[in-house]
Amino acid sequence: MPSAETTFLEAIRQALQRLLRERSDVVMFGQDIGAFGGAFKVTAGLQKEFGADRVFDTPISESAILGAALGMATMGLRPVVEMQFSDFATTALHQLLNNAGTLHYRTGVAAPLVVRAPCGGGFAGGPFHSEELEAFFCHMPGLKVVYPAFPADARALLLAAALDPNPVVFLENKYLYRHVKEWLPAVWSPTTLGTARVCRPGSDAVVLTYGAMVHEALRAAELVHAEDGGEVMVLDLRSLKPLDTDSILAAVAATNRVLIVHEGWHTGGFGAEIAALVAERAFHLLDAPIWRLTAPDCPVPFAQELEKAYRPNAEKIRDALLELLEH
Amino acid sequence: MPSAETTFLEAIRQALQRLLRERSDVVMFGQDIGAFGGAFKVTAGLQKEFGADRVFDTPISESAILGAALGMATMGLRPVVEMQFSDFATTALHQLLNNAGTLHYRTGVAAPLVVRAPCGGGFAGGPFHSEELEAFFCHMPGLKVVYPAFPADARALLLAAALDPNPVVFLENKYLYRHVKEWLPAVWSPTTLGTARVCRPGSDAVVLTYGAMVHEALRAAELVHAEDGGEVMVLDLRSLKPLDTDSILAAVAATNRVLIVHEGWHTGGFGAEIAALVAERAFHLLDAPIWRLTAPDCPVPFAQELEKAYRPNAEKIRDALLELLEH
Amino acid sequence: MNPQTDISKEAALALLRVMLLARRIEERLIRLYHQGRIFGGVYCGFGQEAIGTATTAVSSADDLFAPCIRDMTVHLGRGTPPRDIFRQFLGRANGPTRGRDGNIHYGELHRGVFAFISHLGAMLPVVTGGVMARRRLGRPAVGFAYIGDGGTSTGDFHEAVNFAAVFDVPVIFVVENNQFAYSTPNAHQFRCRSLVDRAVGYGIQGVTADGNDVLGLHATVGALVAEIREKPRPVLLVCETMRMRGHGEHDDGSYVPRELLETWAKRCPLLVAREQLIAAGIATAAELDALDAAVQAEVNEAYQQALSDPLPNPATLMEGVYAVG
Amino acid sequence: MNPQTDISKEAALALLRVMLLARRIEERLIRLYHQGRIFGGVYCGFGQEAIGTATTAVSSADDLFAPCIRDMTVHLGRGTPPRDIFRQFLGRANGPTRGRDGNIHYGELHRGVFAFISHLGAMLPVVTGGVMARRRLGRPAVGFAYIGDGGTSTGDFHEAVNFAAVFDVPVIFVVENNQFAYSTPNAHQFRCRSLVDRAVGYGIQGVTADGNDVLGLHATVGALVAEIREKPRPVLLVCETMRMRGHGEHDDGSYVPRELLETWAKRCPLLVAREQLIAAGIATAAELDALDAAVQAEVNEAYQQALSDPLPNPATLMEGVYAVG
Ligand SMILES: Cc1ncc(C[n+]2csc(CCOP(=O)(O)OP(=O)(O)O)c2C)c(N)n1
Ligand SMILES: Cc1ncc(C[n+]2csc(CCOP(=O)(O)OP(=O)(O)O)c2C)c(N)n1
Ligand SMILES: [Mg+2]
Ligand SMILES: [Mg+2]
Repeated sequence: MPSAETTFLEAIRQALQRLLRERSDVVMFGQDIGAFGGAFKVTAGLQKEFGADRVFDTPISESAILGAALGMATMGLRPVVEMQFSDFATTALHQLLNNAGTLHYRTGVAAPLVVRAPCGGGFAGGPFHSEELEAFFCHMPGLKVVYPAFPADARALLLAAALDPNPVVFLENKYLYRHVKEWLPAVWSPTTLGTARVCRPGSDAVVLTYGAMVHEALRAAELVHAEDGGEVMVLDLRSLKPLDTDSILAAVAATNRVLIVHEGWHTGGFGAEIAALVAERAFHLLDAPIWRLTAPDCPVPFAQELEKAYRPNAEKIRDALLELLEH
Repeated sequence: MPSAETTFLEAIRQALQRLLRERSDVVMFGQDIGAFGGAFKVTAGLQKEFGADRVFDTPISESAILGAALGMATMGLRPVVEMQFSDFATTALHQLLNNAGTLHYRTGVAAPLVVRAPCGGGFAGGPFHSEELEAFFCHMPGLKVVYPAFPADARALLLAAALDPNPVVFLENKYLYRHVKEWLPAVWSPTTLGTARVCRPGSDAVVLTYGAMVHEALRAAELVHAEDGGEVMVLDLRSLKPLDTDSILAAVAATNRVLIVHEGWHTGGFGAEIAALVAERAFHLLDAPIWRLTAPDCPVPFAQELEKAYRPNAEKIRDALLELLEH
Repeated sequence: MNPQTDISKEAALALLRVMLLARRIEERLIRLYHQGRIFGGVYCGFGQEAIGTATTAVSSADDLFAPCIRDMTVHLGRGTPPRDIFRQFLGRANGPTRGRDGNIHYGELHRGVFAFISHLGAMLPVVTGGVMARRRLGRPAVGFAYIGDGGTSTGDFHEAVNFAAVFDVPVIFVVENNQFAYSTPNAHQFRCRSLVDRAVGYGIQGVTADGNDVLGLHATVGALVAEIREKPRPVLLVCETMRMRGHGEHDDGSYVPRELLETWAKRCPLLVAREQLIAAGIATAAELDALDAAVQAEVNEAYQQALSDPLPNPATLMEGVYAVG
Repeated sequence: MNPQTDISKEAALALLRVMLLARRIEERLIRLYHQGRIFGGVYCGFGQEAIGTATTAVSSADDLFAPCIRDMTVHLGRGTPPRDIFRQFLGRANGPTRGRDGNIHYGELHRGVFAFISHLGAMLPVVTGGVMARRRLGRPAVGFAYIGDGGTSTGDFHEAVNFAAVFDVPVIFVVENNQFAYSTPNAHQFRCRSLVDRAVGYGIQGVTADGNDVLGLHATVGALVAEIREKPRPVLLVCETMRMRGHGEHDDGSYVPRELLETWAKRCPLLVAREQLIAAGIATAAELDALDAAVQAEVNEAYQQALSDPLPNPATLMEGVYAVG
């Protein structure tokens, strides 16, 4: 029975639902995620189906949410908590960096918890509802960081994240929630964290990217192909920590030209880590400098005209690729 | 009248003292910085000299400290606040990222404030008193980040930081406080933020580094020279944001081999940004891959045996340089 | 003595005018939002207009304000023209944030108003520090920091109030208890009988007020401000009120019990003020209707003017990230 | 009825034993520190031994603890052997944190004790969540979360207490008011009369206790725990006490008024307990001296044994950053 296409948001909800159904150790909490279903309705219906003791609302206390999740995780539960917007996690990063991220190293106690963090811009959210904070999360020892781009991946990676014995930050690009759909199989299993995926083959250059920018890169690759026949590979990293270095290096070997694209700030963005990795491990394979196309170093602006200039998109990626292919 | 050598710590105190003397708009506050003189005694004597209304203690409330400093800065004062350890700033990064860092962009109001943050390890401080967080601070739009390695620079850069119209994070490597001394001139003026300094010339390779690692790199360069005659340049970045890209590119042009060294974590460390910059802008000048020598991705361990393995030092840098020179 | 109506006609009408302005502007914004002509969100202060109105009315030029989500009347009370508010919501290049930030995230420091950042509680220490600075510089400022019932659960709320208490900073922490934080009712946000019970834990005065009675608030807050301007110390002022729309215009607020809304609708601050003024013989119904009509016309004109204001030039994207000088 | 001395001889001696163990261990640690044989810091609980002792004594196997800086008696009360404490301070490979963390930053979860992280307040929500989880899993746990007077100024303190209150989590938030936070006295930390005044603002019970009277605490906390184990809800327990040494051993604490220390020295919890036990006829001076001698011998032996324990192998640096499985 082929089902209709499923949105990115609905795919995440399916993973949450499955977790609640199959694992009695899973609990979910956060601001307004209960009866209301969350600011984006990702948890819609879950409290009704599983009860208010498994899916519940909290006060506006990010540090308490993350700290309590850590405590629960050490006691045999698998909390999956939501930050209403990832931006607000910045009020409590010490709970992730210092408390959750170091626990196993210090004490040998595992902390299987997932922090779901809606992120990213493109919808006039302004400086405080659009941030891309993966660079912060990836710099924290002991955390894993997952950033899917497709519904099927989101569903399968969220399952894997929740079954992982470590704290995992699961980044949900809000732009994808309702913009991206695909047909999803009825039978599915977790995807191993730390595996990238070639979304489009190519031999002339590779775009290393993740999240919403995967879709922009795919469109850009089409544009490049239409314009001058170039074959651009698009590698969706899917998981940033662990990072699939093998796939990255293979992609560089196959293309010799690298463009890194992300929606976060330039300086110290996660793209810098990818570039540094390539510059260290695949230097001899490069025919051109490693380029990054990112948001500039400014707060995410509100007005559409400004945000359009701020955010990378297919056209900007195409332009960069055309130039890179000439290099 | 030639004075004795001055420690890094005392140099910072001189800058604070001069600021309080010459600028009635400067105020200082933080935990225990008043009569007690701060956890490291950097502010010793200042409350006595300038009074408790200019140098004062606060409750243990990092967010209130940073937020209040921002409010004061908008009203014509120049607050210079202390985080007792930079590690504790992680309880309130939203005040820097979202509030201080975006204020001028959003409203055109300047926020001249300095956050002094003692950082770094090497003295059995363990995971929560040794952190290197420059990668976080540098990723925040609207902030400047200064990280001196020598007493004279610390003194002159702190003056510049306090006179800058923007929020500046001033990182004080605790290892340097009492380990590093030099003769300081009686007459001195601010050093422009964003200027690196060649601490040692060389033509075979360059170490791009900052903070305590500058001293390790200098020793390593000596060791390399003694062992095989190689001439290694050491570039002290001094300011990470703004970053002196011209000096970095010139150093790469002069040496063609790059080793980046820092004490912070590897993945997404500030070294990645430097590597990415070089890989993009100086690719054609490179004779070898760009290497990073950093702390590994684990919490800063307490035991000396472990911390020694964790922290980069002159010997590890020498080994890396010898290998790089062969490449 | 009736402090509520112990007010000049002029002052009373000025209060009503600010509330009417806010209501009429928000009505327009709501329409624009549902017409798809405003991007991002629209968050309204329907039902809470009295609070910003009364608190700004008793303030002085040097005072500092940190308004929160629903405090358009703080901006209006401090003199922001309606046109600038439309510019802000429409993302115009000459609005208060020049299109760099949107909707409720604005403030004009030359009017003593800090621009709100979304992180609830984060502005509370900022206004506290601002007042400390002004006083050091010889200006006897008082601060007004607004926070929702939900916002009181943030660590920042606690740190800021304690900080102000320790340093005897004259800030009125105005808790607008509108019963809900997004979909979350008081019962899931705190367990104390009333948020005013927090005051004693900071060693400061706590005052509860009817947040929908602008004249009553005017009297209460006026007295408080006079006191703390002289004898500096913070106060926790809890205003009981009700959010009369969804959290934002994207939210129908259907989780709010209907009866609750109906009860509070009768306590609409505009209605309450109107009835008080008429009953006290301060103004006639006809006068108030005329005021409303004038306000409506002013709002219409401001909106039309804002429509002709320029959108930001994308080439200016990077301007102003850093201050220069 | 005298609740203080309404205790069996065995139980009373067990309390004294834990306090003596902590004191003798810390005395040794202090000497080691000043001999340069301990790297990093040493932070002592001199004068505060009664609090961890009494609270653990009334606890059950399932209960959870988040000790803070000066709570060695929590560890000892929950069964951590002295040898493991020396291993921790000496950074041995087989200590509680295997040399990965040092001094007071340890805890053994199989004894219900979370390892402290330095960020004050950060452990409070952790123990709250831990208790929620245990109770969900059918174990009637109660939590004990310790925090200093200074630590109450953190946002985390506020968020955690409010969170526990909203969810009726039975956690005793034990404020150890030892009058100073590093060099900062209460007067620069908060303005309330007593920190117990914070309780009402969370809608929870607040209790003040003499933090230096282990028998009194034992009775008070025993009753509290019994109550909240049955009828789950948090409690704020403020123990008045005094830090009898510097903040750490690097600090001579010379900013503390001498008379204050002298007054409190007479209220040393070991002394108080000794006098109470003798006065109530529960034990003789000779018995207590013998206990102390036995404790001292045990501590000496534990230290000697720990000296022979292995240092971490640098090759294991990266082991355990991630859990596998
Ligand atoms: C620190 C933080 N966490 C979460 C949010 C998301 N958020 C925005 S408004 C809101 C509810 C606010 O409720 P309240 O403080 O009562 O104000 P009201 O909307 O009722 O005026 C939430 C949870 C935020 N803005 N800041
Ligand atoms: C969030 C945070 N800020 C600052 C510090 C640095 N610090 C460590 S202990 C201390 C004083 C603690 O005082 P208190 O809570 O009263 O505990 P006590 O030392 O008196 O037992 C400070 C400021 C910290 N550990 N955590
Ligand atoms: Mg509310
Ligand atoms: Mg204390």
